[in-house]
Amino acid sequence: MMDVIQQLREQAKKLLEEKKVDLVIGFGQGTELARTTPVFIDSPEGVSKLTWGPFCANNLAKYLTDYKNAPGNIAVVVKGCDSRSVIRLLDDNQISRDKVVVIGVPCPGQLEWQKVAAEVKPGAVLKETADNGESFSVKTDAGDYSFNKKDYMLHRCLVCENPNPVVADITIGKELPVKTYEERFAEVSELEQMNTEDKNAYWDKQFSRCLRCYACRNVCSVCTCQICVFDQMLPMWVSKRTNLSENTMFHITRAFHVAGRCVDCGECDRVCPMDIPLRKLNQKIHKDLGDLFDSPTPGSKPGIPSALGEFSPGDPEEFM
Amino acid sequence: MEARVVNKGQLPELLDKLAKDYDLIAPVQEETVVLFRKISGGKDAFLEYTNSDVSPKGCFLPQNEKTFNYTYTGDSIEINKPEGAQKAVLFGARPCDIKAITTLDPVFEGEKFGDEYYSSKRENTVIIGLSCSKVLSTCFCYAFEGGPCDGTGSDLLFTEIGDKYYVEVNTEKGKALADAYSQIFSSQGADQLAKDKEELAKKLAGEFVRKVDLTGVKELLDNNFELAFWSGDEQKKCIGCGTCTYVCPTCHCFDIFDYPTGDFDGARLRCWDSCMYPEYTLMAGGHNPRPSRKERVRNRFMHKLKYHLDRYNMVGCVGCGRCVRKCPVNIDITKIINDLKEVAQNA
Amino acid sequence: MLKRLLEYVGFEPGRFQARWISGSEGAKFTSTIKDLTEKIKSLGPNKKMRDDIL
Amino acid sequence: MPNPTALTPYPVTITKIVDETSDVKTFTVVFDDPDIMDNFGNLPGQVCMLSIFGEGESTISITSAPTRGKFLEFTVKRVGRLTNIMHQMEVGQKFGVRGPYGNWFPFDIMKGKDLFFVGGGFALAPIRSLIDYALSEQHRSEYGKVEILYGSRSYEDLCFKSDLFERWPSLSNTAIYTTVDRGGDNWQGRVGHVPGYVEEVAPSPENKFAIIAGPPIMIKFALPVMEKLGFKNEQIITTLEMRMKCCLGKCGRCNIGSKFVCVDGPVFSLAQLKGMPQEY
Repeated sequence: MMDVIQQLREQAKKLLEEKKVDLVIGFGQGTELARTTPVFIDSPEGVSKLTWGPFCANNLAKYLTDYKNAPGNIAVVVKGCDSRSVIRLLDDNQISRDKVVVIGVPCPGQLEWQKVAAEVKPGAVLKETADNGESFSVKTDAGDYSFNKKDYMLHRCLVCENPNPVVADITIGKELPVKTYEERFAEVSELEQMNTEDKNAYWDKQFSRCLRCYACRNVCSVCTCQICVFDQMLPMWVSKRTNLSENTMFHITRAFHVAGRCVDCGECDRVCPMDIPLRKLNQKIHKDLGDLFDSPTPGSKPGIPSALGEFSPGDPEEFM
Repeated sequence: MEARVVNKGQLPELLDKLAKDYDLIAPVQEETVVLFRKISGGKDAFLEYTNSDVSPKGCFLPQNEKTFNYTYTGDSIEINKPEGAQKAVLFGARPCDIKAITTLDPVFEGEKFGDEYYSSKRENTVIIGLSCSKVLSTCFCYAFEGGPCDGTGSDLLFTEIGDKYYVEVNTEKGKALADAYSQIFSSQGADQLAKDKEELAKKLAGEFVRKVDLTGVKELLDNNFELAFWSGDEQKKCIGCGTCTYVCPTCHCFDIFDYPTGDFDGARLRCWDSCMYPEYTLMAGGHNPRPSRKERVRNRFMHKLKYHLDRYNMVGCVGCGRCVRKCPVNIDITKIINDLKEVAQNA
Repeated sequence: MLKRLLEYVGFEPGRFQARWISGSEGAKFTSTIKDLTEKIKSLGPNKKMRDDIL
Repeated sequence: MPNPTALTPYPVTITKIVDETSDVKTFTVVFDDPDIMDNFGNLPGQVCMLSIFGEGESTISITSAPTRGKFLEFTVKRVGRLTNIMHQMEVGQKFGVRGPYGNWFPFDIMKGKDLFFVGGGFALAPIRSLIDYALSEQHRSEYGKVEILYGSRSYEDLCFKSDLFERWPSLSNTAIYTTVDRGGDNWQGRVGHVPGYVEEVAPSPENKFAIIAGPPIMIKFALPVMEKLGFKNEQIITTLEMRMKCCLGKCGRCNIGSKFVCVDGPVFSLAQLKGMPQEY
């Protein structure tokens, strides 16, 4: 992946030098070997901070709305899944197209950092990573490691639809074939099969752990409300209590509020400190959107209408 | 200092007994997450963890707490306070988390402004610590004079050595508990185990990989509120969630609000709150003294590294590393400390 | 969609119902409400989203 | 005895309500428990937590001086949910009060000095407790001349009209200066902003304390005037407000740097404020 990093830095440098953008948002090495952190680069000298590899899980399109009213243009580094967010934000008129330079990087999958950290010697320093098809090799100053994708990747990457960005002004690296490891809605179908009582027990157990830190909401690239319903004091729709009913209310509302706009980037699921399988809620909605409205994943193509934001006489009418 | 020995094989029995005589709170595993819950016996406890996902501070400052029930018609007021805390044992908390409780004590048990809800739980709870057997890459308790086998704040401290636990008796409260279960707490072989524990502590102390040095940081912050550093990447990448504050063992901010259950009845509740939320400091008139992420991020780290020190002469961080692990965007307090130190050196 | 999501997180089917009734459809309104209350009664007390204080 | 550290409020009964302006009312209340009333021990400048059960609590400064009798006065502006409900309450109704919290005006070190009060709009309320304390029979001799310069948007927006135009001027060695931003048919007095009036009145800083409270914009322009007149930072005292939940220095939100406004404030001298972060 060294060549990708090299090209990424060159392109970013060029954009900044030619004043085509004022800011480049990309991935930089984090404070753990297997983590990256968002970096905000505003000068050509800063581009050496940019990196790329199997530890770039964050969806940086999230930050675009922070700069929608700032002067100047922004370049953002996106993976395939993140690029769906960019399309969604454009379609929702959250940002204007001429303000954003999309640097797309075809993505071979992202590893779960905790799983990698458990194997690598603590304190080791990352030297290089490489994609070997079914696995990633990770070279460190304390030895080399190999992580096969099936066991170490984030779950969302096992069912990835778009390894290649669906929108990009600059593409870095070679296009990659779509490769999935399991049926996309396998987990959802399994849950759907359960009876009401078991479903209830399953979700009660998950929601009861919720701390209501709102990481899932705040990390969401399509959560773009200026004042969230959960922060409103007048009236207070959901209180700060973290009991089962309030938590359930929060999670249903959160999931449904992004229905039809959620691009299935899986960030909510990744960031949950209590490991609540939030993506199973959003995926249920995706599955139903497909079944009922024949709707593709939001953001997977520019200009596709949001299934719940448009009316068509052919829509299913379960409640008439 | 006194010490005891407990056979590992007898631990389930001890926990069963404690669960019978006290409210027993211990680490449990739910799916992939380790958290503290009230348990009914030894079989529920999960002790093979390094650092729980949520700290046990909730034993003393629960995320949700009722301060009283009320009946209010406008013409009459009736207030009913809940009863004081039950006798409880907090078992299996890690040294960093117990140290964190000692940083909460001056906030809630200050001479001038005590807190009956906190104090009642604190007085009625025996804290049994459990030394770490591993150091994570995110751990840095050593930077705050803590350590994987440090007994600060605990009534009893268990350290696993082979098939035994070496038990340090740190307080009278701890001694009373050990004496009450004397058939399990023996004194035989304690001297040898004490040496083994020293060895273990020394070995673990060498396993920290994070370099954290607070030299000069406090002085820098004392003299500089406005630093270009606070406008940098750390606040830009912060997404403003409350994860760091909710998993933090020393964060103690809360909200108080009423929850009506009828036209005239309800309860006043105290729930955790987070300084990272915009609404936290928003005043009724619309003014917000900390309107953007920059001020909120600065406030959080200033609180940890300066304000808590100013007020209570204790750093508001114990190096548990939870926020480092859990932050969605890898904002890392150790990096902030080191960056600030660099700023101080270059100033 | 919402109905499916609610059933997915463990609400009994039928606990949540939505009907489109115009202001002029009085008869449809009464029959819908009658139908709804009967169904809800048959489901028994709601176990999910109980309003407990803590 | 009242327990100021408890989070449980004590019931009070409203004995009088005065409409100060269209959105400001002053509530006179008495604790239902006479023991609490007798031992409440509030000092000028302190605040209380007012409870409307079902809505929550709000931090409100005590407008009355303890020297005026066994009651408390709270002057409340209708700004949010809780204050809205308070404004609908009637004499005889009850709400909850806990406190008193925070520090107080340094009336001890002010002894023997002249006092110059500068108030803008609704913010005369928090300093009125000190005005009444200094003008009380028990303490009048301890202080020199008491001058009050007060302005608001219009005559209708002036709070404490009976104090301003009747009670305070009738007392010895006082001077009251009032001004409004916009005049009207019912106003024959001065028209203009507070800072300009301060410059005109030009109080000498000698042997004097200035106590200032008002909206941020008034403070911003009044402070340079005071400095120009020769007032030192230590001679200028003000009082702050912040969002508060516990008022006991625990809930975390009202800090300015290491200071919690609820326990270390709300009264600060300008000298203290200059040593604190500008985050309020």
